[in-house]
Amino acid sequence: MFQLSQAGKDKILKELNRYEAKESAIIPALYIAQQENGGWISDQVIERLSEVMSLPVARINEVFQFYTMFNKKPVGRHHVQVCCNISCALNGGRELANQICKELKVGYDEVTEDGRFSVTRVECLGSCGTAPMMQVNDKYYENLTPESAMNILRGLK
Amino acid sequence: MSVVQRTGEVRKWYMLGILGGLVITGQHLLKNLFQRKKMMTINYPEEKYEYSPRFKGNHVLTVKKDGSLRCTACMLCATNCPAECITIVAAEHEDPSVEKYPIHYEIDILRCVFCGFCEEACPVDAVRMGPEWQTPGRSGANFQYGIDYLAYRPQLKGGIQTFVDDEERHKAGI
Amino acid sequence: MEMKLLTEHYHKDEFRRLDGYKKFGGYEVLKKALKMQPQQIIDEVKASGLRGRGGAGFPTGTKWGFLPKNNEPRYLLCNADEGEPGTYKDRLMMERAPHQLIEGMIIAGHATCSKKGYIYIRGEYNYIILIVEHALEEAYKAGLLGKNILGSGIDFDLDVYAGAGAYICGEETGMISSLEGKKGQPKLKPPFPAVQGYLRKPTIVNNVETLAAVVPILRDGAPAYKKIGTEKSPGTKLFSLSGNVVRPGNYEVPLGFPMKDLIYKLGGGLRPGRRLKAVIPGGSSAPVITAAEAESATLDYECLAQMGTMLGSGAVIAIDDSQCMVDMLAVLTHFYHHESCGQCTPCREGTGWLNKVVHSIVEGRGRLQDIDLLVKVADNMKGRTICALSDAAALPVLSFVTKFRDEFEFYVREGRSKVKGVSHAQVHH
Amino acid sequence: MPKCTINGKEIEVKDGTTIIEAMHHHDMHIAHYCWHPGLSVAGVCRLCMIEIEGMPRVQIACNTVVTEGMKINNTSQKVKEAVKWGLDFHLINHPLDCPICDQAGECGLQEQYMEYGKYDPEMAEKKVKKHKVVDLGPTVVLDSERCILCSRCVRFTTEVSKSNELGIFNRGDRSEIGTFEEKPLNNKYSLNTVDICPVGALTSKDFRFRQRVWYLKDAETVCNGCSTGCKVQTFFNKEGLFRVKPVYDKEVNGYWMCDDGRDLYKFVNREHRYLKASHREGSGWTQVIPGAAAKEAAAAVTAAGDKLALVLTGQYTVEEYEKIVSIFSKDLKTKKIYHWLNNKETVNSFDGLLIRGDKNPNTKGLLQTLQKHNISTAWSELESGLASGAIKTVVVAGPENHAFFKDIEEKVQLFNKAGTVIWLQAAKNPALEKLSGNAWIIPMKSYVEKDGTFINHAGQHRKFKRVTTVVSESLTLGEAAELLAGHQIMVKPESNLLVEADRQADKVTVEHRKKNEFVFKRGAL
Repeated sequence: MFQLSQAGKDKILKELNRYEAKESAIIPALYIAQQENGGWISDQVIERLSEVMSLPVARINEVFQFYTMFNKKPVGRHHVQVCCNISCALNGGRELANQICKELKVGYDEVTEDGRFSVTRVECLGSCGTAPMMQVNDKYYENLTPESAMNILRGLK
Repeated sequence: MSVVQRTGEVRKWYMLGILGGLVITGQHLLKNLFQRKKMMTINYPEEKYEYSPRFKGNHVLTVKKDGSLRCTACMLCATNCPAECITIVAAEHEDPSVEKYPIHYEIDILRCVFCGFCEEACPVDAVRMGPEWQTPGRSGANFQYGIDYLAYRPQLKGGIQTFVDDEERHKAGI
Repeated sequence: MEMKLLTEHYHKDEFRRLDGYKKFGGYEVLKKALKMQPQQIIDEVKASGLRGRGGAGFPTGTKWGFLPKNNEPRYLLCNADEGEPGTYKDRLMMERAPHQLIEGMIIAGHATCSKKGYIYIRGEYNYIILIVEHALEEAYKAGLLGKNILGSGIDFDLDVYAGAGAYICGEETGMISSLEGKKGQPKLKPPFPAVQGYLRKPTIVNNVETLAAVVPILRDGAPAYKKIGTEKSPGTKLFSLSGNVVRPGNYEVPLGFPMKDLIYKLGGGLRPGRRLKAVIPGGSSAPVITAAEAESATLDYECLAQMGTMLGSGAVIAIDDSQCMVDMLAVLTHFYHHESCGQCTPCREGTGWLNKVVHSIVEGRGRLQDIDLLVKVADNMKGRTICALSDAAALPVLSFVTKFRDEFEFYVREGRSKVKGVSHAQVHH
Repeated sequence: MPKCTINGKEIEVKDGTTIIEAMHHHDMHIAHYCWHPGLSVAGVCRLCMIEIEGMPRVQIACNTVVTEGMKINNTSQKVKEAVKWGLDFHLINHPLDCPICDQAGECGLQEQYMEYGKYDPEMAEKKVKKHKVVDLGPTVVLDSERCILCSRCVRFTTEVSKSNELGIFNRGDRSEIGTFEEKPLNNKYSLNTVDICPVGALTSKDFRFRQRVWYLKDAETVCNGCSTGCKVQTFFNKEGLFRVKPVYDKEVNGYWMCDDGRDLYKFVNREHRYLKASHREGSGWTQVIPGAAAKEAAAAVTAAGDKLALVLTGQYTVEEYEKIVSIFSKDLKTKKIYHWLNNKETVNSFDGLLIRGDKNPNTKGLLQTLQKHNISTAWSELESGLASGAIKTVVVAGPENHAFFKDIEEKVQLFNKAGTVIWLQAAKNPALEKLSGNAWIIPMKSYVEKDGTFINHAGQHRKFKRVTTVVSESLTLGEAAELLAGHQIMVKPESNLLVEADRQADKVTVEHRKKNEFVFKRGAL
């Protein structure tokens, strides 16, 4: 059963007063909840948020399902997102993604057995000049080759 | 059809016609007596005539691979039926991929005019008209064919499957 | 060559901080602007001919002039949801000079008489959000934001809002929806945001670069700004060069700059042994142009419009001759299919349809009539929806298919790429 | 008041009217799915395309306000092409399971396809798979594949019922309507979402799979569920009534009605009705034909003299009240006419939209009639009369819709004190078996079987026409009053089953014939 921590609740209440519209706090609140729930958002999280924010659960769920940065499934400790959009694709982004999957022995949108990694292909992350690139959790890694990418990933525990 | 009534003198020459008819009958009688193989008639009901498999006789409800009815109870056959001889009661199936199925499907075969519209209207090839045509029965109730008779009567040997496999089509997303 | 109006001090680390920014003349223009009347600023911006740098190229001064003349509270939103594939200029600007943006926003806020502004940054730019938030803190401490800015009696509050990963939030009404805490679905126009935007109040939405460009305009005056660039497209612009070039990066050049100079001189040309095949001149939504067209193209709104494409956000993507256009189109259709918000039917279903058809070609199941079908579907998606995403999805398809039809036909007939000689099915999952 | 020209016809409209509203008011046809006059504008189906002179691109009619001198056209080739493709985009991922879809026959997609269809399918790819048969709540089932995401139902729950259960989740062509697990679609107005769904995505659990719509005829009447008096449409055939839908009425119910009102067709059907009158004398019940029973009972009534009392519920029409009250007060000379009010506590409650606490459609009408005849009585008088023996014969016009009369059993015990009870009742109620002494139960006609007027809470006269005949031998309250007073009556030929087709000016039938030939053929009674 997911429960928001007191600090998280306080943060959400702060966000509720930060913007003119109460609903504006949904996205920040989802970020806070996602962090507390280990990188993804379950139905229970939505319910808790609905209680804390006193907003209809359908409105929160709508927002949650719409944005790609909220994970609908559990992710690894290091959520590897490889850009496969045009500039990266021109520089081998997709091959890089395939290579990472092969080396980590996972499929896309799956978590490795030890729970360390999950790999997903994403759309443009605004790093087109330094393609190919990947984002691990919040951090950008740019100008990658399959080897350098794997070196970085091996360094992450 | 109308009866031609001849008038005048010609009416008196009926005897000629009768005699001519008797000659033909006699010819057939003799032929049949001596050449039994060329006889036009058969000894029904001991012998039965083989109809073409496409003959539109009694209805058959086809079944899926697992033996359940193909019919989805869309009622298009009942809507299309000019004799209004089909009664269907639909119900919700537990399996959401089937969704709707008939719990009651009845054809009043005595009202049926064997036009084949039901067969044509059916979108899932669930009702067909088979080669059987003999419909003897002792009381009126015997002519209300229900699902048990239409789909699983002994002659059908566990039901007839059609060639279209809609489940595979469904999986393929067509 | 490069003309560094905005990016002059970007290479200096101290420029990111308030004291460093002030050292190079930062917030001097603000002091000047706060003494001006709002209408004066609007007139100045109008006179400079500044056009929106986000993609549509709408004249900024005119946009500000649309605000109704009443006392309703107004909002100034900065669109930093940089999602257009190929574009990464806003990221650079916020990373290197957050105070430039803040200064521009305060001036714009004064010009539009708004008391509250938001910077909507895409959620993926996590570290940028931290930089901007830090800069805002500095500005508040220095009295540059909040009540009574620098003793002028003008109030302006600025806040950051983080998006959460949706391309459509880069569309102004989509961004407003997102800021209101809804799904980022664009809103019907009319009413336009300038009349009823954020929380149904008059709202101005501008790109990061547009707002930052207000600073040099007021510093040097509109006539000086207008001298730069071409007559109809004055000023400088940041171009994000990416793709198969040796030195990709952001280059600030005056508008009207020849495209071939950008690619060959600034970008260092293509990799050895490669020839240019095509260029997408304004982010993935802009129709592609061939190498021959790119030779004569200049980077301004008019020339590119004449060529049937657009300047867009200024993301120049160079594609060399080792790339298969069918494969690239499949990347783009997948992107638009993934990003369609699902509101209007032609876009919701059309992007999916285009994606499926292109992928069936890539996987070798294509039929020759599919190529015409792509054109037909794309044609009927254009201009039929609330926002421009369906146009953005349709235009690349139309241009790729018409300009590189031989590659598509080859792929359909042979089941493999004309350029690479293999099927790309594996690369796409 | 700007003037505009639509398809060559000049029209003057109010300020701020959108083109689609203007066309709607002037009965001009325009294809649309997401626009609904009772909801906000969404502008997402992109089907209401129009061409405005001077504009290069086609525009949507639902979000374009009419301006002076606008020249609008929705019949040009350009518009038709746009609608054709718009419709095709709707259909490429639509499952086309019309045979098992309840909406078939009244489906927006089918109707528009007849006019704007491409008839040349080009979609050769796999369709998007979504959830089917999703249980949204106690009343509604969702089929996401059929959904065209017009968002009408979502807007209904946010704007009208304000219950916010529904949402559109995910994005792009993966979007689906849905509820959140813990909060199903469960409000008093949930079935309106089924009505406004232009396709078969939302289906009513009650009506699901029971009939194909082309087997049904429809006719308008007034809901007798509460004192709001919503204008409704009943759907029926020879087997009985199958569903009730709201009809637009500006003054009373707008476009909506409540879920309780939709259940009111049930007690009208034969299986819930008294088909024969029952008479109890001594121990057992005997079945009699209604008219004969009333004549028999007349002897008891006329003999009662001043020991006769009449109890009325607020569920009959004004005309019936007028008849029965005047007969009882003039011919039978009794002033003992009482009003049986079922729920005194909640009678004035109101939920803010439609549902009122007074569950009788015609309380006002009854009170007005009694006032007109100068009858003012209190319920306590009846009780004391029964106790003291001043009342020996009671005629009870029982509640038609007895779901809200929780106290029937109690009242039966009360009236049993009189010795002779003549209970006039349409729907079966087990409590009536407890009637003792000399008792008659005489079947009445229900509200769909008679013409009449209800006066609703606001004093509006809600006239309605007979819809159909379910129990042909049953009586109206007026007929029963005549017979009980010993008068002879002629049964009017209208209530004869055989001439059914002649009445109602065949308006419904002709409309149906235009819409679907099968209704004409099969729906005739």
